[in-house]
Amino acid sequence: MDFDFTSDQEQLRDVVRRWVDKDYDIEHRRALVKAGGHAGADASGAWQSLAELGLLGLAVTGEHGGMDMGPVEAMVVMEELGRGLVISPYAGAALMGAGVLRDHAPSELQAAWLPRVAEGTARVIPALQERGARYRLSHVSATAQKGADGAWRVSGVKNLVAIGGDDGVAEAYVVPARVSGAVDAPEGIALFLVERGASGLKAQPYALLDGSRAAELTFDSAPAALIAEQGFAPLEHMVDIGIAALCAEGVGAMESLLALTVDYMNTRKQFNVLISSFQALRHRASDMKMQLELARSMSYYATLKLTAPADERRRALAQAKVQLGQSMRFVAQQAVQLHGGIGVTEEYAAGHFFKRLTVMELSLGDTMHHLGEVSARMQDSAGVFA
Amino acid sequence: MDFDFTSDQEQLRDVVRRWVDKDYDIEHRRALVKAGGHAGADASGAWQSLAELGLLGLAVTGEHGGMDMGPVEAMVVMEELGRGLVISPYAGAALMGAGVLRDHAPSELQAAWLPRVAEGTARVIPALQERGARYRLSHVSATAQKGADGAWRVSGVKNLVAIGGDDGVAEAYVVPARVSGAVDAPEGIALFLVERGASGLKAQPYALLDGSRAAELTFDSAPAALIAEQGFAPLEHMVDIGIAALCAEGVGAMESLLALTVDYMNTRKQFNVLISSFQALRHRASDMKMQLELARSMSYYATLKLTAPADERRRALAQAKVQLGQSMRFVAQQAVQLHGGIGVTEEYAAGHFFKRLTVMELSLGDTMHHLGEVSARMQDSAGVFA
Amino acid sequence: MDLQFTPEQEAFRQEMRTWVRANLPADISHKVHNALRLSKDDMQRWAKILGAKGLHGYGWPKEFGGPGWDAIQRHIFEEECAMAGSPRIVPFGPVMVAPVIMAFGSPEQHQRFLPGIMSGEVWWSQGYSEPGSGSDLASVKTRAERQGNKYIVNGQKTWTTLGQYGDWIFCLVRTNSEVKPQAGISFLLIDMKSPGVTVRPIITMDGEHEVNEVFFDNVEVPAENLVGQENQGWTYAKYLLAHERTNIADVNRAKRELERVKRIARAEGVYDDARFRDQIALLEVDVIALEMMVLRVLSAEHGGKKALDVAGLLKVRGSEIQQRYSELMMLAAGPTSQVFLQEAMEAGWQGDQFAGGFPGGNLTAAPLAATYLNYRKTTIYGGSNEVQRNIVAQTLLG
Amino acid sequence: MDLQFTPEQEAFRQEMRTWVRANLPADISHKVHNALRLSKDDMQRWAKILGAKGLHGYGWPKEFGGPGWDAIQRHIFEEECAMAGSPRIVPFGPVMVAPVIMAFGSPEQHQRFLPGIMSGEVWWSQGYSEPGSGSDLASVKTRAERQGNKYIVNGQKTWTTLGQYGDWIFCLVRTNSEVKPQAGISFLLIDMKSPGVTVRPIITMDGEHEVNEVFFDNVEVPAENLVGQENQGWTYAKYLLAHERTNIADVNRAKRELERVKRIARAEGVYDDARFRDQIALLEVDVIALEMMVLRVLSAEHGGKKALDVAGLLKVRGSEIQQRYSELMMLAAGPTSQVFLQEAMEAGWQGDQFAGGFPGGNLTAAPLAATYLNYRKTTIYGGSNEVQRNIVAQTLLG
Repeated sequence: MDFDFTSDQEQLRDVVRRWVDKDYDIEHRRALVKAGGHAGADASGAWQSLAELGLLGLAVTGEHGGMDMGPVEAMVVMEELGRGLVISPYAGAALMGAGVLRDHAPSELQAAWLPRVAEGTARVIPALQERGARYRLSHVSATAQKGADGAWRVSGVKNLVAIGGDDGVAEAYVVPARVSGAVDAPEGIALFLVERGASGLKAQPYALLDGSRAAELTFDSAPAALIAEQGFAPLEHMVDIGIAALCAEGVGAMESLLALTVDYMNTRKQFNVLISSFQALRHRASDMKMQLELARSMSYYATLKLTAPADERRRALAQAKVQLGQSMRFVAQQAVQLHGGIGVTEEYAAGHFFKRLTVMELSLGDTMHHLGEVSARMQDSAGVFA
Repeated sequence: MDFDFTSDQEQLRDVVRRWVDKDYDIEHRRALVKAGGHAGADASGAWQSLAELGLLGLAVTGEHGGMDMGPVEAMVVMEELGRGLVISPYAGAALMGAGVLRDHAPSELQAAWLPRVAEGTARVIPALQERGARYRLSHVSATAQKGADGAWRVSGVKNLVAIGGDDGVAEAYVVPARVSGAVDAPEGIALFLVERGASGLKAQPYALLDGSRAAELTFDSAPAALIAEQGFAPLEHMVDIGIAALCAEGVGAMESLLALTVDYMNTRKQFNVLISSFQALRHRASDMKMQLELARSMSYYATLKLTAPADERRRALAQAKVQLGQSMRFVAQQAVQLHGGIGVTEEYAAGHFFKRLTVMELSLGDTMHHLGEVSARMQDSAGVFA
Repeated sequence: MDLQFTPEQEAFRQEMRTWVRANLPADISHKVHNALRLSKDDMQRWAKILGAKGLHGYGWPKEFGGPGWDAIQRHIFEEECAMAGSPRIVPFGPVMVAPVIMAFGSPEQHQRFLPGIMSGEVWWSQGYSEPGSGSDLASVKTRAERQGNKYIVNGQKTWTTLGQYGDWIFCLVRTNSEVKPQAGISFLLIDMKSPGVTVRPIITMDGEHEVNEVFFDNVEVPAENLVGQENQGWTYAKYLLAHERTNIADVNRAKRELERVKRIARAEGVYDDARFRDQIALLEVDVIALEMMVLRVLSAEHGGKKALDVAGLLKVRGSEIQQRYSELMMLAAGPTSQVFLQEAMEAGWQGDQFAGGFPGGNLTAAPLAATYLNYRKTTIYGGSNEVQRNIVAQTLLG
Repeated sequence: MDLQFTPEQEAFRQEMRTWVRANLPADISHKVHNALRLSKDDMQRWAKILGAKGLHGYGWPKEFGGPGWDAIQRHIFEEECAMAGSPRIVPFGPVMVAPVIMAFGSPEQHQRFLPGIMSGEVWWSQGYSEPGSGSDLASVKTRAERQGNKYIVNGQKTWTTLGQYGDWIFCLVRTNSEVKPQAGISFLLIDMKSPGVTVRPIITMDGEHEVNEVFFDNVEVPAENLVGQENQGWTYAKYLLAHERTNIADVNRAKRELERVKRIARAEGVYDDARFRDQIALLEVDVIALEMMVLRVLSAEHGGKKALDVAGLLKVRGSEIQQRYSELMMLAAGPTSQVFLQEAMEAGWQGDQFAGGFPGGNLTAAPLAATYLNYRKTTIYGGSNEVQRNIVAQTLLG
C-alpha cells in the first residue's frame, strides 16, 4: 500500500510537463482549435513531439519496440496532458488502441502494428459509438461477415471517433462488429482492425465542443483484420483503460483550473477588496479542493484496479467515473462562477477547461450511466478492498 | 389567481396564534413530552383548547354542527400549529378523519359521529400503517368479513396510529381492510370505522421520535361500521388531505426555526464577532429562506389542488411533498448546524423542531416515495396549470 | 385564496393566445422551440409585429402608448408568448430604458425616444457594466465632461448584450469624481453612430457573438440626452433594476424548456429510464415551485398589498433552473451532445454529409451543449447569485 | 504505486483479525453491529482487554509500553477492530492526553499516569470547550491561580463527552489573562474526585446522556499536575489536535456501517428498489473515495514524505458520510424509524407487548432515528466543518 511515484515515474512526469509548459500553452491550443481540422495532418506538431518524447510506445511491449510501461505511467502522462489541456488522441491511440492490440490481438497483427504504434507512424483508434447506443457497449449493430476467402468484411456506421486535433490522421481503427446475436447482446461481438485506406471506408470529420475533432466512419464491406472473435471482454477492457485515462486527465485539468481560479481570486477586486476575502467564495474554493482530492483518490483507484479481474475492474472503474463525473462537473461549474464574466469568454482559459471537463463527463459513460453500473454491481461488503 | 387570505382567515390565524403563544410555549411542550403518555387522557389540555376555539369542527358541515370550512382554513390552522410545534392529532382527527366521514361515509354514520367530532368529544383517527407496507397505500393485509348478521368484522394490525400527546384518546379509528384481492391490489380495499371500545381491539401505545405518541392497534374480529366499500379512492383522498396538512405544518415549523436561527446568529459571538457576520453562514441562512419560500409556495399549491380531480390532485400532492421533504430536511439540518452545540441539546428548541421536521418527512410518504409518484404521473406538459 | 384566473383573465389569455399564434412567424417559433440560432432580423421582425400592435412595450401605461395592463395580464401575455415559442423581447429598450425615460425624462425625450422603442425600429443597448466592475455597478469609470451644451464621453462599457445591433445605448457615466461613487453618476442616452463609438465583439465559450465591449473615445453627446438631473443617475439605475421584476425568474420559458426536456428525453430513449426520469421529475417540482412563487409575487403586486420580499430568491432559483434544464437536455442526448457543429444550429441544416443526418444522433442535439455553455452566464449576470444571496441575507439578518 | 499491502502487513492483519475476533466479547460486538446502547462497563471491558494486551494505547511508541506500530499497522488494527464490531476506543486517555504527557510531561508524570491509561483502568475526560467558546478554543476562561504548590481552579467546561464516567480530566486553564489569549493558557490534569468538581449532564436531542458540563469551584490541584510549563498549554493543545490524524475520517467505521445500510435495506425490502439502491451506490462511491484519500495520507506518512495537506478535508468528508449513512438507514426503515422506544435500544429487548416484536417493523429499526439525531454533532464538533473549510481555504488562498 504505497502511493509514491518512483523516480522514473517522476521523471516521466517532468518530461511531459516540460513539453506542455514550453510548447503547449493556451494560446497555442486556441490557435489549433481555431484552425479546426483544416490545417493539415499534424498541425499541432503534438503527435510528433509525443513520439519524440517516446510516449507513444508507453503501452507497447519491448519486443515491439515499446517501453512496456504500466497503468501508473499512463496515469502520469494523462495527468500532465490534462493539466495542459492538450488536444490529442493519445488516450485512444497510445493507451486504448495499443492496449487492446497488445492484450488481445493475434501475434501477427501485433507484429504488423505495434512497432508502428510505438514509433509514431500509426495511430490505431477505437471506433465505438453507434447511433442509439448511448453508453451501452453491447449495443453493436455494425456487422462483420467472413467471406468465402476467409477474409472479414465490416459494415456499419461508427461515430465520435476521437481523432484529436487534426482530421483523418488515424492509420487504423478498432471496430466492434456483430457476428451473431441481437443488437444489444454482449455475445456475438467481435473486434476488428480496419485500415484507413480500406475500400468501403468513408470518414466524415467534425468538431467536438472542446475544440477537438472527431469523425463519423461509414464501413461498407470494408476489409478487416480480426483482433478477437470473443470481442466483448476485450472491448470492456479497452474501455476501462480509456476510463482510467480520462480520470487521470480530469485530475490534471481540475488541478490547473483550481490553480487558475485561486490566482484569479487573489487578483480580482470587487467592492475594493480581493474576492478571495469573501468567505462564501473561500468555502467554494475549499469545496473545489475537496472534489479535486476525491477525484485524484479515485483516479489512483481506477489505475490500480486496471489489472484486477474483470468483474472487480469494471466495478472499480464505474465507481471512479461516478466520482470523476461529479467532481469534474462541480469544479468546472464553480470555477466559471468564481471567475464571473471573464469565465464564460472564449478568450480566457477557464472556459476551455470547462468544455474539456464537460466532454470528459460525456465520454465512455456519463455519471448516471456509471451510477447504474455501480448499483448493478454492488456487493454486500464495502470499501477499497471489498 | 389570488393568494391573499380573507379577513376571516386572518382572524382564524390570529386566534390560533394567540392560543399557541399564550398556552403552548416550548417549556409547556417539553413538559408534555417528558410526561409521555402517562399523564392522563388530556394532559396537555390542548384538545380542550382547540375545541373551545371551535377548531375541531373546521371540516365538519354546518348540518352536523361544524364550521364547514375549506382547505385554506385548514392550512392556516396547520401553519400555526406547526409554528408552535403543537403535539396534537389535529390533522389526523379534525382534517383526515372528519374529512373522510364528511365526503365518503353513509349519512347515518356521519350523523352519529360528525357532531361529536365538531364538539370535541370524539376523535376519529386514521389507522393505516401495516408492517412491510412502507408508504404504499394499497398494501393492506388486514381483512374484513361480513357476518351472517350483515355486520362487518375487521382483523389485522395497524401501526403508527398518531394519537397525539396522550395515550388512548381516540374514540374511533378509520381502518382500511381488505374484502377481496391480493395484498397490494388497490381494488378490494374497504374503509371502516372501528370504535375504541370494540371487542377484539387492543391498543399498545409508544413514543415517536418527536415526542408525540402513537399506538399499535390489533384487531381481532372487531366489529366495524362500513365507511366505503370502494375504499381506495377515499383512502387516497384522506391521505392527500393529510399531506396538505403536513405541508402547512412544515411551513409553520420552518418559519419558526428560521426565525430562531436568525436570532441566534445575531446573538452568538465567535472569535469576538457575531456569527451573523460570516458570509458563508449568511448565505446558508439565505438558502434556508429559499427553501422556506419554495415550501410555502408548494404548500399553497397542495392546499389549492385538494379539490381538483383525483389524478391531478394526487400528482400535485406528490409534487408538494417532494418539495417539502427537501426543504424540511435542509432547513432542519442547517438550523442545527448554524446553532452548533446548543442545537443538538434537548434543552434548546431547535432540536425539537428538527425532530418534528424529520417525522414529517417520514410521514405519509417520504421524499423518495413521492418522487416516484411524480415520476410515474408525469405528463408531457409542464407547470402549475398543466 | 384561489389558484384559478378569473373569467376575465382567462378570456384575456384566449385573446392573447389567438393573437400570438396568428402573428408569430412559424419560422421564428420553429427556431425558438429548437434553440436554433436567431438572427437580428428574426428578433426585430417579432419586435415590429409586437410594435404594430402596440405591444412591444406591453408593460407600458396607456399614457405612453402602452396597453396599461396589470401585473397579471403582463404575466399571462409573457406566458403565451413563451409557450408559443416567441423570442424573448430584447429588454434594453422597452423594459429597461423606456420606464426610466417615462419616469425621469423630459416631455421632449418622451416624444423623441418612446415611439421608436415601441415600434421596434430602434435597437437599444445597455451600458452599465465596465471592465472590472462586475457586481459593483456603482464603480463607474466612464467619464462624461460637460462642455457647453454637450458631454464628452470617454471610457469603456462591457458585456453589452447584442450591442453589435445597437442604434442607441443608455449609459451610466461619471460626471463627478469628487463625491462618493453613487453620487457622481449620470444617466446618458448615446447615439451609437456617433463618431468615437466602437463596438468590439466578445466571443463566449459557446462560440457565439452575443456580448460586446463598447469604447467611447471623445464621443460628443448633446446635453439634451441627459435623463433627469446630472449626478442623479444612480437613483434612476436603481429604479430600472427594481422595474425588472418577476420576469427575472423567466418561469414561462422554463416551462416551455421543461416540455422540451421531455421531448428530447423521449427521442433519445431515456424518458422511460427510471434514473433519468427521476431527474426530470425533480426539475418539474422545481419549476412548479418557482411558478407558484412567481404567482405569489404577482398576486401581492396585483392586490396592492406589501410586496413579497423574494426578488433575490426568484433570480437565484430561476437561473439555477435554467442551468439545470440545459444540463439535463445535454445529458439526455448523452454522447451526441459532444458534437459541435455551428452550422447545425442554423434552421434548415440537414447534415446530408452524414450517414444519419447528424453525427451519431438526432438533429435536436445540435444546440444542446452550446446552450449549456451559454447558460453559465445566468448565475453571473444581472447581479451574481452570490450578490443576490447577500441581499437576501441582509433582509433576514440585517 | 501499489494498492496492495505487503505480505508482512497482510500477515499482521491476519494476526490482528484473529486476536480481535477471539477477544472481543460477542455481546459487545452484537451491540456495536446493531447500534445498541453501550454501557460504561461494555466500553471499559473492551478497554481493559486491549490494555491487558498492551493495545489500549495502540498508537504508543515502545518506550512508553506501546506496540510501536507504524501508521499503516495502526490503520490495519483500527480497521480490524471496526469491522469486527468493537467499540471505538474512548480517545481522551490513550489518544489525546497520553501523547501530550509523553511529549511534554515529566518522568514522574509518565510513571504516574501512563500505566493507568494503557490498562484501561483510569477513565479520562477532556476539558477543552467552555460555554460560548465553540470553535474558538483559545478563548479559555476557566482560571487556575497558583497558590504555593497548588492551583485553585474556578470555571466551567462543557461538551465533556462521557465525563460522567471520568476519573481524571485534562483541562486548558487560564493562568495569565494579561497577555493575548493563546499565551496565557496552561495544561492541567485534574482528579475529578477532587472537592469542588461537579459534573452535570447535558441531554442531547436523541435523549442520551453522552455529554456533560463540568464545574470547578475552588478546586485544589497539586502543582505537580501541571503538564510542561505554565502558560505553554496552547502549544500542547495544538500538538494534541495535530495528533488526532487520519482516524478523524473514521472510514473504517463508515465501511462497517455501509454494510449495515445494505443489510437494513435488504431487510426493509428496498435493496432492490432502483431509486433507493442508487443512493447506496452513491454512498459507496463516497466511502471508497474517502478510504483512498485516507490511504494516500497513510502512505505519505509511512513513506516519510511531506504530509498531504488534506486533514481538513478528511474531517469534513468523514462527518458528511457519517451523517449520510445514518440518514439512509433511517430512510431505509421508512415509517418505522419514527418509533422511538428507548428500551428497544438495549440489547435483549424483544418487544413482546407488540404484535410483531417491534411496532410496525423490524427491531433493527429501533436505533436508526436516534443515531441520525446523534450524528448531527459530527459536523459541529472537533472543529466545525465551517472552520475546517476556513482552514482548507487558508491553505489554498492564503
